[in-house]
Amino acid sequence: ACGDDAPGTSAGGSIKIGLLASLSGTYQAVGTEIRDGFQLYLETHDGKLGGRQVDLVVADEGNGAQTAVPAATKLLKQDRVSVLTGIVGGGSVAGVVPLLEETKVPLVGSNGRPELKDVSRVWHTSYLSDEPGAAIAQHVRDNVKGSVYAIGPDYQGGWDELRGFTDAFGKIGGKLANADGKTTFTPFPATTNFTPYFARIKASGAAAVFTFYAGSAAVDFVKQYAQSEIKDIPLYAAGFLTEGGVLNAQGDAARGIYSVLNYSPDLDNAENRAFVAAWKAKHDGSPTTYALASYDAAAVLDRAIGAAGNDPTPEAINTAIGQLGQIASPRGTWQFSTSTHSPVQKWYLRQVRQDGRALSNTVVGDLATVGR
Amino acid sequence: MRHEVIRRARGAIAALVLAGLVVAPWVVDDYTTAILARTLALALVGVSVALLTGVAGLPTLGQTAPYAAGAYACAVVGSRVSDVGIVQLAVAAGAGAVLAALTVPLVVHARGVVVLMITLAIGELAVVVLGRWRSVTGGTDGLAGIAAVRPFWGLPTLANDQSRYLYALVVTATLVGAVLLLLRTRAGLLLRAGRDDEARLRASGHRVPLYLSGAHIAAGAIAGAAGSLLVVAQQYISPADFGFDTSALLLLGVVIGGTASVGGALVGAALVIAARDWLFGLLPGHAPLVLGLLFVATVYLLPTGVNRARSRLRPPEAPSHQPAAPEQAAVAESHR
Amino acid sequence: MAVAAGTNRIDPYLIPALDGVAYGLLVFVAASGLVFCFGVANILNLAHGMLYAIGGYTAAALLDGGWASLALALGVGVLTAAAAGVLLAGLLAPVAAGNHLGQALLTFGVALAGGSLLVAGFGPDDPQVKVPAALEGSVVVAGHRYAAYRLVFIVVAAVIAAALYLVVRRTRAGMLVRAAVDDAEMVACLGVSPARIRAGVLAAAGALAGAAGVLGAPIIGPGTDTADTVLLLSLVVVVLGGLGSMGGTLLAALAIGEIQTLGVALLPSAAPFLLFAAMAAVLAVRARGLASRWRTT
Amino acid sequence: MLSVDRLCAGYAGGTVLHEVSLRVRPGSIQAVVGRNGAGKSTLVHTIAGLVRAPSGRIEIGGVHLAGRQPHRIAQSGVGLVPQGRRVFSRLTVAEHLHLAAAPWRAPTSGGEGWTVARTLDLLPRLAARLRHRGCELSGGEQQMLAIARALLGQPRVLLLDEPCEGLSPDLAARVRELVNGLAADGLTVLLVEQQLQHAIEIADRVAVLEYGRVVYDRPTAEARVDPAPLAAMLSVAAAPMPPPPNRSAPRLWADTPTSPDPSER
Amino acid sequence: MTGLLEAQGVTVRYGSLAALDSVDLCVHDGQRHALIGPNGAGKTTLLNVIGGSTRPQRGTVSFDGRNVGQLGPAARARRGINRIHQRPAVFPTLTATENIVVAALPRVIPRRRWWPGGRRRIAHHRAGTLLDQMGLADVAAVPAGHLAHGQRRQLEIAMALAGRPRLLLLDEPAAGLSAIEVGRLSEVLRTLPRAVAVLLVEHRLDLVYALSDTVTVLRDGRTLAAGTPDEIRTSPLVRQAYADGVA
Ligand SMILES: Nc1ncnc2c1ncn2[C@@H]1O[C@H](COP(=O)(O)OP(=O)(O)OP(=O)(O)O)[C@@H](O)[C@H]1O
Ligand SMILES: Nc1ncnc2c1ncn2[C@@H]1O[C@H](COP(=O)(O)OP(=O)(O)OP(=O)(O)O)[C@@H](O)[C@H]1O
Ligand SMILES: [Mg+2]
Ligand SMILES: [Mg+2]
Repeated sequence: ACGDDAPGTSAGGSIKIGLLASLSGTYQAVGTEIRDGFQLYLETHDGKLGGRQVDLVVADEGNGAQTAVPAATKLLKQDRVSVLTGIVGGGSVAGVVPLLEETKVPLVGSNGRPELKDVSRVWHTSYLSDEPGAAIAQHVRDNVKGSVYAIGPDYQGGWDELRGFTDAFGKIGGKLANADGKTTFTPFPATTNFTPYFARIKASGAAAVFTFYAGSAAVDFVKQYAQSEIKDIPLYAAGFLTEGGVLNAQGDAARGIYSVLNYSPDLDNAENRAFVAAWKAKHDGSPTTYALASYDAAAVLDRAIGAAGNDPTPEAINTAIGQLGQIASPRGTWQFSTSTHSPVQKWYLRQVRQDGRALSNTVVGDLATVGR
Repeated sequence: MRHEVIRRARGAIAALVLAGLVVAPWVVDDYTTAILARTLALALVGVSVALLTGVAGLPTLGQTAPYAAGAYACAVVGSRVSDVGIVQLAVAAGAGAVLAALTVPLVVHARGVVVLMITLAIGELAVVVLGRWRSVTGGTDGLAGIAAVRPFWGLPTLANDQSRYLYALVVTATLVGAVLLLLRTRAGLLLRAGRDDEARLRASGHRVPLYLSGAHIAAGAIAGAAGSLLVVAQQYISPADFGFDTSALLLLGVVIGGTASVGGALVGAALVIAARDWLFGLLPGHAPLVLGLLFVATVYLLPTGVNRARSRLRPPEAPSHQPAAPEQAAVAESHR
Repeated sequence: MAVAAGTNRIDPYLIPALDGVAYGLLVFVAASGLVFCFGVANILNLAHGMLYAIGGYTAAALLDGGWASLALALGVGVLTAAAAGVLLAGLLAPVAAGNHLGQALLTFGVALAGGSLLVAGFGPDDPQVKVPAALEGSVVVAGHRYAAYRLVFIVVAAVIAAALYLVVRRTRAGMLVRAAVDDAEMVACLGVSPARIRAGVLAAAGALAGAAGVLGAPIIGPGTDTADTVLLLSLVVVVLGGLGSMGGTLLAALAIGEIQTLGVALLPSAAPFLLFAAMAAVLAVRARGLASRWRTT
Repeated sequence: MLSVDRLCAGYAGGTVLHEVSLRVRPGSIQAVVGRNGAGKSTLVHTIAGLVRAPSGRIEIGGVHLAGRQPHRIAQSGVGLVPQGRRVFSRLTVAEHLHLAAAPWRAPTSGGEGWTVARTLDLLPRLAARLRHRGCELSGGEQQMLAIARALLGQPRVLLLDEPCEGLSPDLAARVRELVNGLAADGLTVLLVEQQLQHAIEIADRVAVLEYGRVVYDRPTAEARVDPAPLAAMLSVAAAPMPPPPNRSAPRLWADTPTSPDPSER
Repeated sequence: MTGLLEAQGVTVRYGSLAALDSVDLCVHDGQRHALIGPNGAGKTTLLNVIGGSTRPQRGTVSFDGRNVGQLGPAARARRGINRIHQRPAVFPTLTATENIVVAALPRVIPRRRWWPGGRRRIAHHRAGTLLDQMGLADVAAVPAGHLAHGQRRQLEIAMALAGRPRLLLLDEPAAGLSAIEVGRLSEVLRTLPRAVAVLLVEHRLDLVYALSDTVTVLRDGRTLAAGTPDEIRTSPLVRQAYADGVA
């Protein structure tokens, strides 16, 4: 009902950008990475995107939609930002989308990406949940002699991640070891004790395991796996199983795990060297894919706002994003898919190995380039 | 007479608040209006929680179940059958009532903290079902793109925050008024009596389980109606809206409002929920800390509301010759 | 292997069954603080999970894989958590004894605030917990490899259960605590300060939770939502166990352990429902039983 | 010994006691009678510290007690037998006794201290119920337990709020003898009693409380000589009063055949 | 003729202890039946069995010719068995008036069923008269939890009367009442309609002898004697029972 000035852009050629991420609760680790990634880009580009001073408004996504929606409402309806970015949970994104429709503001998400009917205003610099699995399927097929056991957490993310693998794996003639040929899903986040599942895996006689977990569940899974009777069965995972802080908590238990991801700190290209250097200058430890995605979101906005002309309205920015084409990034160049508005990018096979004192995810090979 | 004064003051405050709520959408910005609308829905659930916890003496963490039932029923009806608010409201209330009726056998015989745990289980199970019944609920990512409602046949749809808020306000006010009237009748008296001393109520010939079942179903209906308000206010619902933390916050809000008073519960629940939503936007990363400190503070600021020993989940053991209430008997068991 | 599994149906369920026992006992240990605080002394302490987390983070900070560090962590964890308990008792002073909802409000607030302070202090990532190497490995049970550390809890739980039972039933202190539940004023008229009793109770409960936190860290490790997980499990155990009966509580804990492991192994499709469905059913049936004993109309 | 001076007390609802003053000499029994709701229990509770006293003094052996915590007051030697028993429902009789027993507290009254054994052979019925929990006792048994609990605390001042309620006549008589004997041992007793006869039977002074005010406070000797005013005040038939108590030799264990017929007393 | 209430061979055991050992009791219409005995004799337990809150291991209870053994307290109350408890049981947060209204409601038949609040008005009227009778008029608006011990007992008696009982179970109604209130109580009991039968448990024997027409003496869960007040008063057996009750 109040001030109808053009949202976001204000006199001093500055632009208002809203960042929504879990800064408290279960996903705090990821949320902070996402915030830091975006801020790192701003700091390394003297606070400007597309030549405009950025006024970054941060809000807390909390544990999911029930807190994300009101926070997003504040960003969109009170602060009237002209772009929204961040958002950890797919559910949160789903909850925010109606608001985007209502306020006609684009979202450049840097993590969660649910199934969406209409993506006209939704862009993601991360990936579609089913892509990691699809990317690693061929490699597993080639290198595993025997059937593979698929297990994952029982929520949308888990379903998608594992569907990605099982579909692709099945297409190329791979066989699942699961009793009924269907993926085993464990209650999430309730499951803290995985040993009963390990017993089933043992019984199934699988030659390898493919899984996806993140956060505490990932720690529990890996530590218990290493102590269980199937500790010698090779473990393949969507990268998040050993990504970021969890790797430290897992310690030696994680040694040797294979994971597929769109990024690894030891990638050898100019952007990445710059990015990692800048990151290490500010934070201890290496950057994660979460931070990278957010960093790229900033990069995307940098170019889009620049291209949107001297009145970068939300609409203008949205159209500009659609015309960016190739984007150079620490993960290697990628571009937005025209159908899904998420990256068409290359995926890497990584293994947890000793690197100096610490363990780290070392790239051991390139996998397919995925994206529709 | 002191009580008289207090009652008058309460009445005046209530009137002021109501007036404030009516004019709110024209003085505050869209964000606040939207938040208020959403808060009204949750406050209405708070009322149903108070009805059970404070009046009937069945402390509950499970009102999110009928709340969810109402919300999803409303969403389904809204997208497949009718966009008329009254219809959706009726369906939602019905769904809530049915769910409550189904869970009656679980709760009527239990008391105190046992009810708390049973209802908690019911709530959690509801969330699990919502997450997995994807064909209807859209799974853990929830249902989006629900069509805007029109309050009544022939009226325009509620397109903006103001109208949605006013709709929520009218519905809430009506239902709360109905509850207040209900409590003035014999029903309210008997419920309070049952909470005081159930065995005595039986000894004078009352069918206590019957009353409790009635209260439980009524509360379910209210929660269901609140569910449809949430759909209107938020145009998106997901299992996360009905999780444990929601029911916990509602219960605490009701406690702050003074369990036995419906008005208090309304305000308490509204304050707690609003505080949470507001803090997550305002103090990214520190919301839980501040919220926690606020809770601690209220205990000291509202001694009358909170510190009444009445709201105990485990009443002192009855004297030898009154039959012990189930839970006390449970204690007795454990002490054999 | 598939054949082997085929020939022997029980075999794949052996480890889950054993693990159910170990896990159940771990849950009992984690809950013991609340068993005493709520079950026996009737003080509803929703900050129990936070007290446990204090222990957990202490372990993460101090453990370096040596036995000495384990002892040190245990000492520090117990003391800190006990101190936190006393602090809680101080905060609880204005809340009437037996006013559970008031207690819930305050302790939940403390839990929220304390929890986020812990995370702020130790960072959002789950820290690493290094137990002594001897416990790190795994032992072979009936031809299956099994995490050694989990077996430790069979001992710990037995000790705690016995100690609790003796203290509550046999000692004057235990009697005072129980008496204060019935009628705090009359306890005061016997010359004992109810406030003191309350402080003592919460200190003890804190100590138990702290110890559990340190010992449980390698399995239910410290993290952003450890507190909630532990609190929920503990509440379930305490209430299911019949509020304060040590035997009942142990049984409840074991039942939960088996449900979470053997139950999951037997019917995985029902896994997400098992725990709460079972709890609701048991509680409701028991309530109905008691109700019919004193005969509702 | 126990002196209450211009004591006012009450509840949120309003003041109940208005400037109540009493003075109880060591080794004497002060009876307090009055209609239901007159404020007798409130007086007892205020002395015990369970009800706050906004104004007035409460002294025991010259020590000012008003405003102290109940447990402090108890520690300074005040024992309470509350109205309505208030035994601990979850504790067994044995546990009650174990809890109440304070052997370390020197027997402050002249006689030997109270031990569990001594209380049990005073109230033999309890001995047969040691394993029962408080909530499993009959009304009278609970009353006995409440008395035993108070005695075991080795009190110097004993507050009895209708200690004979629910006791069979003979047992009631025995309890009165007991109280009489305790006074002989030097204990200071404040006895709230409904039946005037019984009060007079053992008390040295009797006070009448009416709407929270002391309207009568005289030695029982006077009442025996001329019961009329007292009887009128309580609107009971002025029955012949019992003889003065014989304090010299407490007849605690002398078995007195008493009959269930009061008209024979 | 058969009695209004017939209890036969009622046995209640708590572990080894027999609180009641095959006790028979018969109360006729309009009878004033007293139940006395030393402490722990089983009086209250017997009332509990009749009232339905304790289920006997053996024995039958029939009321008005029908076996009520399977019914709970509420059902029996609706059939006309009302009681007061040895320890006054009232609704602490309800005012004295409301307490009586609640107790009266189950047996109120409104003249015009469809009239809203009809029952309530009748019950209120009944409450007013009862409060006057029991001399509680000036605390009518006080929450029962704020009443003095004796006042609560009076209130519960009023509640029991409000339920229009056909059999009134009184567990030590005079305990803790001051002389005046005892007088008032006996007046109320004396003026009860003859249709109402009373089963009175009391230690104030003067009252028992004054009010009852039949007396049953219990001891250690057994019926020791039964008869008219005069027989009991002079029976040495009873005397002995009480004396032993002490030792
Ligand atoms: N907790 C309370 N809150 C408010 N008022 C109370 C409370 N307890 C007692 N009163 C009031 O104080 C007055 C005195 O009560 P008290 O119990 O002292 O009377 P009493 O002389 O002991 O009566 P009785 O002989 O029946 O025990 C009564 O009018 C009662 O209504
Ligand atoms: N729930 C119970 N568990 C165990 N024993 C009990 C229980 N209830 C009563 N008793 C025992 O049964 C006996 C009879 O109790 P009851 O209350 O009927 O006695 P009473 O005649 O009412 O005595 P009083 O005159 O003291 O009230 C008592 O010895 C008591 O200890
Ligand atoms: Mg009194
Ligand atoms: Mg009795």
